[in-house]
Amino acid sequence: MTNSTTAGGFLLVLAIVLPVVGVLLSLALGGRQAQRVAFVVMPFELAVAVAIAARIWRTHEMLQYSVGGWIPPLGVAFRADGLSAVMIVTSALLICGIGLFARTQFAAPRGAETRAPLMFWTLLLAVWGALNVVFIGGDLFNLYVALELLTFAAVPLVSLDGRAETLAAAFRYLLFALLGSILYLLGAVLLYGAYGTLDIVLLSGRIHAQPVTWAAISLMTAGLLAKAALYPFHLWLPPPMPALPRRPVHCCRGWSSKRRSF
Amino acid sequence: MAFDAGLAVLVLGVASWTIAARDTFAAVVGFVAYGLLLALIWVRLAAPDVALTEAAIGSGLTGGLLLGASARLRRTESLAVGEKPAAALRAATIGLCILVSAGLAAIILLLPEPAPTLAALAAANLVATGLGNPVTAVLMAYRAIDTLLEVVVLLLSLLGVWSLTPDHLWGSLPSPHYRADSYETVTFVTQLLAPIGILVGIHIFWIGSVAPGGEFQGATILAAMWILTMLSGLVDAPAVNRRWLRLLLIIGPVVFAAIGLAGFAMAGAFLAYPTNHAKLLILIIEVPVTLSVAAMLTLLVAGPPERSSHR
Amino acid sequence: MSGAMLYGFCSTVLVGLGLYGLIVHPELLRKILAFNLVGGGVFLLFGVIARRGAAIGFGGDPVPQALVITGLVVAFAATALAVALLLRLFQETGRAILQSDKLTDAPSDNSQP
Amino acid sequence: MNLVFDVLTVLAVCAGAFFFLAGTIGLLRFPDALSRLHALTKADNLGLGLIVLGLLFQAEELFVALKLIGVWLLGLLAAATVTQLIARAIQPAGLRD
Repeated sequence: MTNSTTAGGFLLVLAIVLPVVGVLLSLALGGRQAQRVAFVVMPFELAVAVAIAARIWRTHEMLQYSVGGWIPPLGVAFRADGLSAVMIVTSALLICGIGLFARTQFAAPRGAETRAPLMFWTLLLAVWGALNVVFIGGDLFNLYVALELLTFAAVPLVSLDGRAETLAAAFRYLLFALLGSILYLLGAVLLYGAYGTLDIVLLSGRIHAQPVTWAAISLMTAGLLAKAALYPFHLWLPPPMPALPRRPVHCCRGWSSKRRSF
Repeated sequence: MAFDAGLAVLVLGVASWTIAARDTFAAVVGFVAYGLLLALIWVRLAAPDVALTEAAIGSGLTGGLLLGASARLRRTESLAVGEKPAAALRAATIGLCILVSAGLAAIILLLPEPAPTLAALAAANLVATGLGNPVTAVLMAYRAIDTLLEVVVLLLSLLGVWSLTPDHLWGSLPSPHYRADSYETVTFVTQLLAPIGILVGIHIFWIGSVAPGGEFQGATILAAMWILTMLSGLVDAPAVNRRWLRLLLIIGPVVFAAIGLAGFAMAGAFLAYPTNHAKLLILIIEVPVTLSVAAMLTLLVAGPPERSSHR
Repeated sequence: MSGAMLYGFCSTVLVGLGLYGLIVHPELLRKILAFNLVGGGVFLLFGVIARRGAAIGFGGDPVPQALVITGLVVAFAATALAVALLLRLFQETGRAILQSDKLTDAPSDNSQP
Repeated sequence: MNLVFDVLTVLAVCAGAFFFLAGTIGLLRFPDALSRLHALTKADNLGLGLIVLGLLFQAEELFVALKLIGVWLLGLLAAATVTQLIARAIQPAGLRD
C-alpha cells in the first residue's frame, strides 16, 4: 500500500514540530530569549532538512508519514519527494542565512522586551514551519491551513517597521492572500465533492477529465496565483526580510502539487 | 422544502443588504443577522456542531469585531463616497460575478450521484477514539494535525495583531479602558451573566465528545464572557508582556504537541493515541487548548496595545 | 436531498455577491465584510457536500463538517488581523481606503503622525 | 395525551409567532426609536416565551426543559439590557440623570 508510513518518515514530523515549538518557546520566554531560541532551533532544523534530503537521495524513494497512524483518505499524510527535499533544504539555507544576516539589525537590546526583535525572530521560525508544511503537506485542506499559516507569519513581517506605506502594502497583500486561499478552498471542496478525498496521491488515482475537475483546478490555480501575483509588493521589504525569496518557491510548490495530482 | 426556500431567499436578501447598504455600521449589523441565518441553515444541513461555531464565531465574535471597527472608522465614510468605481466597471463586475455564480451552480449540478463520503470510514474508526461525536473525532484524532496547526494559526494572527503596536506602547494594555461605574446596567448584567456564561461554555466544551459542541465553541463562549467583563470595566485587559498571559496562550498548543510527540512512544506515531486511553488523552489536550483558544480569541478582539497605564 | 441542492445554489450566489463587494467597495472595512461573505458561501458549499454524503445514520459526512469548523476559526483570525491592520493604517494616514493606483503617493493632506 | 400536547404546542407557537410578527411590524412602522424599542421588546419577550412554552410540551426530559427555560431567561436579560443601552444612547444629553 502506498499510503503507509515509510522509514525515516518521522523526519517530516520533526521538520514541522521543531519550528512550532520554537515559536511557542520564544513567545513564552520573551525578551532577549527569542533570538536565542531561534539560533538554537536553526542548526537542528537545518540538520533535519539535510537528513530528509540525504535519505531521499540514498533510497530514491518518497518519504511518507501518516499522521496519527490514520491512513488517507481519513487521515492526513506528509510526503516528500526529491523536489520537496530541494525546497526544504533551500528554504532552510535561506532562513539560516537571513537569521545570520539580521542578527545585528534585530538584536534585542538589554532591559525591557522590545517589539520588533521579539516579533521578527518568532515570525521567522513561524515562516519556516509554515513553509515546511507547504512543502510536505499531502492533503489539500492541510495545505490550505499551511498557506494561511504562511500568510499570517509573512504579513506582520511586511509591516514590521510600521510605516504607512508598508502597512498599506501589508493590507493589500493580506486581502489578495485571503481571496486566493478562499478560492483555493473552493476548488478543494469541489474536488472532495467529486472524488471523496483530499489526499493528493489518492486524488491523482481517481481524478479524470470532467468539468468539475477543470473548474476545481482553475479555481485552485487562480487562488494560488492571487497569492503569487503579489511578487512586486515585496519590493517594499527591507532586504533582510524573509518573504522576498519565498514567493517563487511558493509558486513552484503550487505547480508541483498540481502536477502531482495529474 | 418551502422552509428551506424561504430561508435561502432570506439569507440572500440579508447578504445583498450587507453589500448594498450605504452605511457601514448597518452593513455590519446585516452581517450579524446573515451569520445567525447561516447557523439556521447549518441546522437544516444536519451539522449542529457547525451551527454552534457559525453562531458563536462567524456571527458573534466576527460581528463584534467589525462593529467595533466600524464605530471607530465612522467619520471616514464620507471621504470614500467620491471613490466609487465607474458605472462601466461596476457593470462589468456584476457580469463577472453572475458568470462565476452561474458557473459554480452548473458545476454543482454535475457532482456525482451518489455522492462520495467518508462517513462510513469515520464511523468505523470511532470506537478507537473512544468518542461519540464523529466531528470531534475528525478534529481531535483523524485530522488532529490540522487542529494543532489551526491553534498555531490563531496564535500567529494574535502575534500579527500585536506586531502593529507602536514601539513605545509595547508591553501596555490593549483596548480602551471602560469605567465600571458608567453603565450600572452593564455591570449588573455582567455580574449576573458571567458565571452562567462560563458554566455554559464549560458545558458545551465538555459535551463535545459525545454530542454537538466542542473546544472551539466552548472557548468562544468563555472568550465572550471575558470580553464582557472587560467591556463593563469589571476587569482590565492584561498587558501583552505578562508572563502568565504568555503561558496561558501557549499552554494549549504545548500540551497538544507534547502529547502528539508522546504518541511516538505510546502508539507508534505522531498524534496517535493508544486505543484504551484515547478519550482521556484527547480530554487532557482539549482542556488547555480550550483555555488558550479562549485567551487568543479575547485578545484578538481586544486588539493591539494602545494605552500605557490603568486609569 | 433537493433541499441540500437549494442551499448549494444559495452558496454559489453568496460567493458571487461577496466577490462583487470585494471588487467594487473602496472602503476597506466593506472589503473585509465582503470577504467574510465569500467565506460564508464557500463554507456553506462544504455543508452541502457534507449533507450529500449522508450515510449510515449520519445526517452528513463528518469530515467536511469538521473542516468547516477549522475554516471558520481561520477566517476569524484573518478578519481580526485585517481589522487591526486597517485601524493602524487609519491611525497613520487618516484614511480607510487604499490608494487606487500607486502605493507610492501616500496621502499628502493628513499623513502627519 | 400526546395529541393534547401537540395541539397545545401548535397553539402556543402560533401565538408566539403572532407576537413576533406584531413586534416586527412595530419595528418597521412606529415613528421613533423609543416606541420601536417598546414594540420590539414587549412582543419579542412574549413571543419567545410562548414559543418556549410550546416547545416545553415536547421536551422529553427535565434537563431539556430547563435548558429551554434558560434560553428564554437569557433572551429576556439580553433584550432588557440592550433596550436600556439603546435608549440611553438616543436620549438627549440634557435628560440624563
